[in-house]
Amino acid sequence: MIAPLSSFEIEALTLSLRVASAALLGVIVPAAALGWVLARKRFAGKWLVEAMINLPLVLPPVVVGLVLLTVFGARGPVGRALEAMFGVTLAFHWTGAAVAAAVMALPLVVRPLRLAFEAIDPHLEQAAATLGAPPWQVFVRVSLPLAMPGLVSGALLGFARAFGEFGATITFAGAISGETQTLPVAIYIALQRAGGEGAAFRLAILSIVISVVALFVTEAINRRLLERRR
Amino acid sequence: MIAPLSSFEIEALTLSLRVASAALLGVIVPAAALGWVLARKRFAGKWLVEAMINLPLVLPPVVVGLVLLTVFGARGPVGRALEAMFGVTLAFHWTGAAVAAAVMALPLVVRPLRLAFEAIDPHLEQAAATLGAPPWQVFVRVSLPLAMPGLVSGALLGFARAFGEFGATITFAGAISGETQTLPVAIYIALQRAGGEGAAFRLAILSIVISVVALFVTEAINRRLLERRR
Amino acid sequence: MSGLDFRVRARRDDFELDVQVQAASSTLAIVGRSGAGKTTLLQALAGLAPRAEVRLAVDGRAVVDTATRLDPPAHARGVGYVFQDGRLFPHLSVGANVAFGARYAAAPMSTAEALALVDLAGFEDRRPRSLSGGEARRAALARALLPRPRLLLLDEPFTGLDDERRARLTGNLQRLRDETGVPLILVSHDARDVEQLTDHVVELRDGRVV
Amino acid sequence: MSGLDFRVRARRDDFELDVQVQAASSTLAIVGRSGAGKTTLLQALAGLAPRAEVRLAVDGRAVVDTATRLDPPAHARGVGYVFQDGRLFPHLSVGANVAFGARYAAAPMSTAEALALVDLAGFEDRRPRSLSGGEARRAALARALLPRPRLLLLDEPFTGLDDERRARLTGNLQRLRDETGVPLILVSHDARDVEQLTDHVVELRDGRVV
Amino acid sequence: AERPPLTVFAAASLSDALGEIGRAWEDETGQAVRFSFAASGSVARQIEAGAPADAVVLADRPWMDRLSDAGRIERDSRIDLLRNRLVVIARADAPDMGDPLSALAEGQGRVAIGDPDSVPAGAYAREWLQGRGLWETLQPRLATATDVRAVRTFVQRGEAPLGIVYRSDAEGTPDLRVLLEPPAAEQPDIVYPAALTPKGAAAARPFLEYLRGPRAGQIFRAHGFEPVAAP
Ligand SMILES: Nc1ncnc2c1ncn2[C@@H]1O[C@H](COP(=O)(O)OP(=O)(O)OP(=O)(O)O)[C@@H](O)[C@H]1O
Ligand SMILES: Nc1ncnc2c1ncn2[C@@H]1O[C@H](COP(=O)(O)OP(=O)(O)OP(=O)(O)O)[C@@H](O)[C@H]1O
Ligand code: MOO
Ligand SMILES: [Mg+2]
Ligand SMILES: [Mg+2]
Repeated sequence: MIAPLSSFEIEALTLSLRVASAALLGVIVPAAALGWVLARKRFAGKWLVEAMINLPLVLPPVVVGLVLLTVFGARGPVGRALEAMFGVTLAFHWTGAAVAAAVMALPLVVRPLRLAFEAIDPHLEQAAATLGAPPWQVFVRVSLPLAMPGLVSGALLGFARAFGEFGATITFAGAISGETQTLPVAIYIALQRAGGEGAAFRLAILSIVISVVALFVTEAINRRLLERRR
Repeated sequence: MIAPLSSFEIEALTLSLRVASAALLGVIVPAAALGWVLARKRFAGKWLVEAMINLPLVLPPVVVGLVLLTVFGARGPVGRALEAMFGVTLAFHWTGAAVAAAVMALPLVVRPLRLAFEAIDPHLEQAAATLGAPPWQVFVRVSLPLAMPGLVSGALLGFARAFGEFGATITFAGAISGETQTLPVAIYIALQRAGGEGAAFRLAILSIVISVVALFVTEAINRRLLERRR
Repeated sequence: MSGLDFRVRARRDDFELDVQVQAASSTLAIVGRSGAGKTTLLQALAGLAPRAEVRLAVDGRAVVDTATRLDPPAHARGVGYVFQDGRLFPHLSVGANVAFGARYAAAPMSTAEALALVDLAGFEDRRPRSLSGGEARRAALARALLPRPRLLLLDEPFTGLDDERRARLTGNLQRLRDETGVPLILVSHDARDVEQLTDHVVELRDGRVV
Repeated sequence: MSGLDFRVRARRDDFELDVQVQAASSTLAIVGRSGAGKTTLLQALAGLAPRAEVRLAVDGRAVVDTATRLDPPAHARGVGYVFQDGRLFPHLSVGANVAFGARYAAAPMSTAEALALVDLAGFEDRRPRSLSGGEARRAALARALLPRPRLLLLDEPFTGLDDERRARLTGNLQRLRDETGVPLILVSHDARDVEQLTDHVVELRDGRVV
Repeated sequence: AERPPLTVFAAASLSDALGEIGRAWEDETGQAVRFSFAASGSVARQIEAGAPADAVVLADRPWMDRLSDAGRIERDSRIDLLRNRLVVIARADAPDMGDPLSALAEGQGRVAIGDPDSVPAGAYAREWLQGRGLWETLQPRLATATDVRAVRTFVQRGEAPLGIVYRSDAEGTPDLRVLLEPPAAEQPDIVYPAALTPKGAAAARPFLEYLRGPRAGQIFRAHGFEPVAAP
């Protein structure tokens, strides 16, 4: 059990880290914007935006993968455009796994951010305005820093979900060893083999270790943020 | 597409609603307690508690289902005890689907609650104490109402996840029609059939409708909560 | 044996408070410059400063003595506190704020009674956010008065009020004090309030009595 | 042509404000009982009351006239505001709070300069939460002074301060006013401050000038 | 007296055929049958963990061997129920190619197959490709999936021009067509085993017999399976 990692395991691990990090990076800025808009604005299609964001949570991941395939696949409208314009292919590519993970993670990143923005005392933003800060600066210098705990929470949930995602990934990106075979996919595959329990167990432990590390990091950041305000 | 629902579809839908509601009900009180403890207390095993709560997010759902099967199954230690003492069987029973959904939803319910508790001005709790309220009363009359937006957010995420859960459910509770074949499980099985896309599509639409309803309800509650404070 | 007798030692990072007061009177004023430690002192007395060393006797009865483990938590001290910064509960109406302590008190006032004392009759259904600065401060005062605490700590309860209303409030408080004999400790910068409500003045500077 | 000239109409649910002032002086005091509408007036002038009707001219120059669409948002009005309730940014140090407006101002003071004006030299690295009530209020005053606004609104900036410090602060503010000629509107209940800092007094009652 | 319902755990690819057979059985006997479908590996683990099944049908032998070794099935009840065949599929609008695999080996694009280590159909596809001497060439161009459903989807959506699945998986999908069915000599020995669990040893025996009967055989065949004749 404490045997060194096989090259296959290392491959799955680094791929998973890459996929989850890319997903989180890609998702965090739009999520912050969405969280802010949902917390502060009222507009006609708000419920639709909310519904779109949360769909990946309600639908089985396999269905999300199918939708992605229909839209971003080689014959899908967006997929075709991406291919033609940038020569980018998502399906069977680690970037595709990252897109799937990002979509699945999005609702989990947006919610805590929205909650954090809603909790901000609007008086503080008013104070910033009377000091001359235009709205964008108020957002960057006051709202966003005050929403930091939400950002951290959202990032943790999002990273964890991206790291653990499996249903949408296999459907959209396949299970190609070294390219799209993330840790969870590898675990699933091992479990489908009679006698694959040992391998699955080792991979699961790897997942757990990563998640514990991510937790530690977030806890440390969180504690700092809270202490600053006390 | 607008044909009336078949009895099979109605069965899957009501079962899913029952499972998700039971999961949410079962999870909400422990989640509030955990959220509060994690927000307010420092103790030795805190990281372990955090790690346990978040594991279902990081591990592939199938693994979570297997763990549940090992522990709560008819041959598992807890499963055997439950059976012997209370005559309760979880595995392959709708209650088992609810347990699986609850476990998967837990991290999503705890986080926003924790965030909301952390955002409460401790001065308000101090004020309640000087008015004679013992800690439990402070929690019920001040902390919890102030954390309401977090509770609502957590409940929404948790319900959605519970409603959409599939990997852990099919592994722990099986896919027994009318007993454990929830909407997502039915979608999965429909997709396994050659030519099952149409059926899967109808079921997916059903899922989406439910999630939109859930969103509307939460939005309405949320707006009320926020307006009260303005 | 009437009077207030306390010794408080507390730290807030760099700031150190060490205060001993023995007063025959049970109404006491604390004065002192901004940052002298007045709020820190009240918090320790109310049980809100976890690591403070506190000994407190009111009218001869020991209420707190952290050295002997007589250290009731804030909610069990029967010490009322009007905070310098209001702290109304944002999720409750003004009426519910004021009535908050009723169920823990032996003989609370009615909400209407408490609101009348601070000139806020009819404000029951208002939201805290809709109050003006002075109204909020008065509501906080009513909230602290309602449970009839056995010791009342007032941290600048009358700031931001016009002279006329200020006089009315101190008058009301004076009457309450005379009727019920509730001991009180008042932090204020206004000589008139201090004179009218208290018999003994303690000045703090840099955390010590001068 | 020096002076303050404004007309403000604003509603807050049941409360209605309708105030017209023409003062030859550019330093003005607003007095009035708690709840008279003083804060509501300042908020409308600062651009923080979305649906208010406001006309404001400072020294003959029109700053706001909502009727003609001259309605710059709060950040573009150049109107500084010391809020009745502090509102320091909890995530920034005292120094960063005070320096917040520097980058939007044409000729801001240095942080040290602003802190010195309110007797808080050396407080740069402190966290807002660690300040006493009076210290926080002074820091908020320094923060509003630093960008040298073209109009300064002060909502009870000196409450809770001892007489000595109060005198020092009003003195500093008086000097600043005399040197820079910054127009200011002061809400206060203290006759001394009002007299020392302003030339014209307006009394509000129930949202109207009396 | 009404007999209590039977519970059958089966590989997901059988859901259509078994569903139909179940209804036929109910019509004939009045006894209800409930199914629970999942991937073969999952079904086998569920049986190990004490699932309340009366009978099991899996898509490959090793898992059934394991259940047998563990004593979770009635050994004497085990039968080979069905056979299946590999086919090469493409989209319905794909042009004919003489030998699609050779054409592919020279051209470009991917071949979708099940993951050979975990999906039985994938393992058989590898076996067949190795026999044809194409495995080495095609390996970098494989689109591996974790179940047959995904293989089908990849072909349907045009992600991979070709896929290798069981004939039963190609049946009933109008947007796919079979380009090639390798000759019997090249076909691997694909078998679906079935067995009774100790719980169902008595009660479910007639149903297992029924699965081997003419009515069931007809339905299985309609879905692309080949019933194995009773010995
Ligand atoms: N974390 C800290 N680090 C350093 N000094 C602190 C800290 N917390 C509080 N202090 C200082 O303790 C002193 C006493 O604060 P306290 O709130 O008791 O003053 P106060 O007498 O109530 O003043 P005010 O009249 O302004 O409310 C202040 O000078 C404050 O700056
Ligand atoms: N939502 C509301 N509904 C009813 N009345 C309101 C609402 N919001 C504000 N008011 C009232 O408007 C009045 C003016 O408030 P404002 O804050 O301007 O008073 P103020 O003169 O600044 O008083 P203070 O000196 O106490 O700060 C107050 O009586 C307040 O209760
Ligand atoms: O439910 Mo899943 O999240 O990937 O199977
Ligand atoms: Mg103080
Ligand atoms: Mg006011």
